[in-house]
Amino acid sequence: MSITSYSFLLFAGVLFILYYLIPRRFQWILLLIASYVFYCFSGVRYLGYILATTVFSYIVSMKIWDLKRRQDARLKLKKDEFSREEKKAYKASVKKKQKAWLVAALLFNFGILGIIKYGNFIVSNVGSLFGASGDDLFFHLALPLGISFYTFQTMGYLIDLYRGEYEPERNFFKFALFVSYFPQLIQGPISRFGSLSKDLYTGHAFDGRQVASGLQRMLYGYFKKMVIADRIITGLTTISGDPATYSGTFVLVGMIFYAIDLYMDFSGGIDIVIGLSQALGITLPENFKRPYFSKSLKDYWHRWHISLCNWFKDYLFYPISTSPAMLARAKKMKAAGHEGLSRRFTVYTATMVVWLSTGIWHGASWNFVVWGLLNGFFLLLSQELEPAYRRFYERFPRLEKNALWNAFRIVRTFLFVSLLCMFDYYDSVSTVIRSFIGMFSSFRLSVFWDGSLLAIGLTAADYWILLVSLILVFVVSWFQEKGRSVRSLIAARALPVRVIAWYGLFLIVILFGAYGIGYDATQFIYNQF
Amino acid sequence: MDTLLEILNDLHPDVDFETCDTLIDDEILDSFDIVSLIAEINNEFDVNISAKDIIPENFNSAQALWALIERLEDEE
Amino acid sequence: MKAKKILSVVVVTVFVIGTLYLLQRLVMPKYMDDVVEGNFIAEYYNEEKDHDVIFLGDCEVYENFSPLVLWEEYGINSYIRGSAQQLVSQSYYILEDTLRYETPDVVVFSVLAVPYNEAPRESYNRMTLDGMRWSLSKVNAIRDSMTEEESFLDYVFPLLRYHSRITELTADDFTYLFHRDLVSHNGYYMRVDSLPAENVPEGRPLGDYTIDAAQMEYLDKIRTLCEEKGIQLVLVKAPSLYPYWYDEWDAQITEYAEEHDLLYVNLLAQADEAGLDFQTDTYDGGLHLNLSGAEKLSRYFGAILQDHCGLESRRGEEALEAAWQEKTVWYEEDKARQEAEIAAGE
Amino acid sequence: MRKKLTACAFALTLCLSALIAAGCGGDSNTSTTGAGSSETTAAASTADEGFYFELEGQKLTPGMAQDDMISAIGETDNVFSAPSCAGQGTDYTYTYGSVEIVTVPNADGVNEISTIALRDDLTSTPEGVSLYMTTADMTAAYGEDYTQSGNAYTYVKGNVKLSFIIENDEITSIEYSLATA
Repeated sequence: MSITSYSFLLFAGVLFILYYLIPRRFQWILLLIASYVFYCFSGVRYLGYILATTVFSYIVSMKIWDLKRRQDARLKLKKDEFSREEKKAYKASVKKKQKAWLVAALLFNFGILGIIKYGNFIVSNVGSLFGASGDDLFFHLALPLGISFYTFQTMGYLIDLYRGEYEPERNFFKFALFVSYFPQLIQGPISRFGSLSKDLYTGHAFDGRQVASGLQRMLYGYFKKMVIADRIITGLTTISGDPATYSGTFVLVGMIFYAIDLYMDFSGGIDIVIGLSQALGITLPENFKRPYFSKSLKDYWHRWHISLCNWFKDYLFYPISTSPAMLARAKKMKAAGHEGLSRRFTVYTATMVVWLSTGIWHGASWNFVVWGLLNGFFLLLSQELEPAYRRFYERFPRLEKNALWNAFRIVRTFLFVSLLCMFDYYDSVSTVIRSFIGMFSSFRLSVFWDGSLLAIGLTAADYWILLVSLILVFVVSWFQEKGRSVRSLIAARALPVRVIAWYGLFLIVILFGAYGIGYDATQFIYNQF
Repeated sequence: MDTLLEILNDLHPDVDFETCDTLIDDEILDSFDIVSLIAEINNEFDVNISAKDIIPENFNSAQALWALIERLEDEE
Repeated sequence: MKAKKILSVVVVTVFVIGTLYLLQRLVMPKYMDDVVEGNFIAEYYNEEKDHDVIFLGDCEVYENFSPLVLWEEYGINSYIRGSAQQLVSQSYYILEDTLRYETPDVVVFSVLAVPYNEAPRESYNRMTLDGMRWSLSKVNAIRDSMTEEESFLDYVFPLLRYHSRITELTADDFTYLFHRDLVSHNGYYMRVDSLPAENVPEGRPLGDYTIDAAQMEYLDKIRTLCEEKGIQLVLVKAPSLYPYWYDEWDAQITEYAEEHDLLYVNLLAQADEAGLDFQTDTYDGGLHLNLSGAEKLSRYFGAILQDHCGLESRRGEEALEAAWQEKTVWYEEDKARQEAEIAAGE
Repeated sequence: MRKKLTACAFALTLCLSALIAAGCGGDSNTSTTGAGSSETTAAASTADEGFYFELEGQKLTPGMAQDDMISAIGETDNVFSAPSCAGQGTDYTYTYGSVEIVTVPNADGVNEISTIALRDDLTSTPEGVSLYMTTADMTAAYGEDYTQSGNAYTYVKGNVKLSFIIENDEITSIEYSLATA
């Protein structure tokens, strides 16, 4: 069920009405049922995967908790008998058992994900390593909806539990809701149990302002997705589908269009998901903070797909970089006189592992591997250049506040990020490299006025609609960036203004949305992750 | 505490660590800084700050961080 | 205070519904300049509904029979409820729809679509279904003939289907916002140009000539409904050379007609008797008749209708005479206009 | 645990680096062979894709654009055009001697070949079957892997359907069409 389909709106509408009709203590049960109904729409045969993850993770969470409970009871009982050393040893032994369970869950959940998502990729590549032709080795498994999202969310929960951050959810069905809460299945965000659980399980009374605000957010999301992303994608597929014809300047156009499409599609979808949740009284974490206003790559990764980045930071980057083994090795290097190496060792290793994983998370292909590694590489490079930057700003102290300079940094970062996204846009690494070179070698400015742009499936009207819509999104983002909100500006106005503003946006979506027959129903780019 | 402040000042000479208590909230320390910091602390004080301790409350100010180090030393 | 609130809610609601309605009318195709066939189904509702004969079917009815000739020669007051690629199921529901307004003596159904069984196409569905007034028949017609990509909601709110036309509006869309000009002659689509039939391909052998059971079922539903209402059902095969009409199909239809005691007229087989000349009487090389062909055919078929169905001439009925007087004027006008266009073209 | 995790991470990195090396190697291999080889593979793959018919030494297959067909085998005088009702495109029937080719508009309004039919026994399929041969001739050329419905025997290869109609053990029709239609 696509998020822009009538059936999704009908589904959400029915859920919404029922949600506020039934007693509040049953609301979470309705959400659970709705989530599973939603899941069934994507294919009943996928139900097994999410159920397996839910059941096994539940068992592990109970085991980890049980071990902790017994440990506490025993420590209390033998408070006087245990020496400090004995206590420590006992605690360590319990921890070890907990760890065993956690590792089992890790292997199980990531195992499922790995086989389904990466099996094909690994088999074909290993095959080619041994000289097999590859074709006969392929096996195809369709991706269950949201598997990357729920697997990561569930694993985050188990790791937090292992770290003793909170008590587990003992009600299996409540836990199942945490795993399967349907708006998140579509494309995240990846929530943490601590913040989401309260909202999920406690009932919510109808709050007109929350609901209105949620619906407005959804509408804005539909605007971004249907008017901009789904429109621009026509031109995109033309360019990427035939890189030989659409080379040179078209590569630049495609690169920028793709960056726009990616953001509008993904963040628009997230707006819909967060808005729908808000209308149900549930707060989800923000996933974007106007990433294209970033002044550097590092800044960008603090603003794009935040929930995933945080996941990798909390559960991969820090554990690796602060592991005793890594620290010990760094120490040894320092003792041997390699001060610089010692300082870099932990950060570099962890960064590259994280970015390799982030790349792989995005998809089973070399494009993403290269994309991830390049991101890691450039992040580390700019880290190395940090002192140079600092000296630069010491020399030109006024530049840091200079609007023009900052605009340059923003544009530079945007172009750089768009460039990296080409690995996602084109189907193979070699095409990316070839297109990239062609962008400079056969650049023709005339493409912009000789009508070539009208040959990629977008009409003049499309370009006007895109231009106006992008200006609208830009203005809204600009206000947000300045800490203000267009929404509250509208809310402060008289009723006719409010009606015209929101109804106007609704009409824009209805009239200018690229939906229905004649437009291919496009799937979320992030759906299949 | 002085050693800690020294480490912090090495990292960001431009920040007044004695008074600042929004090191994380204001994004003064990023993840790279935190990891270098943990490595340095591990060197100087011989305590292991593990991933689960990396939460804003522990890293927002030098005092908080010092309290964490003392607590971890105590546990050792 | 409360009154003010209620007032503002009312005003906002009216404003929203009003603008949506206007926009919907604006973006819906007008079918005036070309593809006038899109207006046929809706035009019926403006008629005085007192017909003796109703024709049902696709272009094989609306391009081949002229109700004016039937009136002038035989005093038969008829109307063609035809539309482009009208599916058999759609014919059935249009019959249901028609029966909400009147009960004719005779229903003439063109059988080509029964064995031909073309896949539904969105553009044709729209032409046939958008023109229907809302009723249970329309709902069922939509549900039965929708393609997989279509959705029911798009019929309820055509704005959702046609929204993308907002960037392609023409003057016609504003001119015909609230009305349409008459385009048919009691459902007949007049063409005066001519193109001789040449190179018409023979039918290729088929693996299986059996008519699809689901198609026959709808034919049977049409028959049953007519029977219930005391309407005589007449089946016809129009004299179109293409698509090819297989003898095997003809045999099955003939058998069905005999079984249910219906009149089945294969006008293709009787084209010579009707005096049709495929060098001059068709405008598209043998697919459809032009005016000259349609008038010949109507004269021929009218006699059959009169003989077999015992229809009495209604010439002389004052109201009818007056109505047809008006229709004749428009008929001649249309004919003259088209002839002038052709002359100008040459 | 930490130690193990680190070790795992390293192992993972190593494995993946190896894979990258392997993958990139493979990649560069294909790219060095260049455009020449890719063309041959493209030709081979169309032949692989499904049945085709040969006329005047040119391959014709359902789904081919009408314009491509005409530029390949030339015009013919024997054309029948059948405009659909209400201006929804035109079907064309081209007759080239013993062969009848029908083109219909696709979703984008471009005419494509929908069927290729053999009208007499003066021509045969590339596999050597022509009208009025027997069932045995057909199976000898195409095997037993057909589906039967009524008198029609249908073979599917790639996206092309090849149908024979056999009456009294005599092939009366040979027709190529798209398997999806």
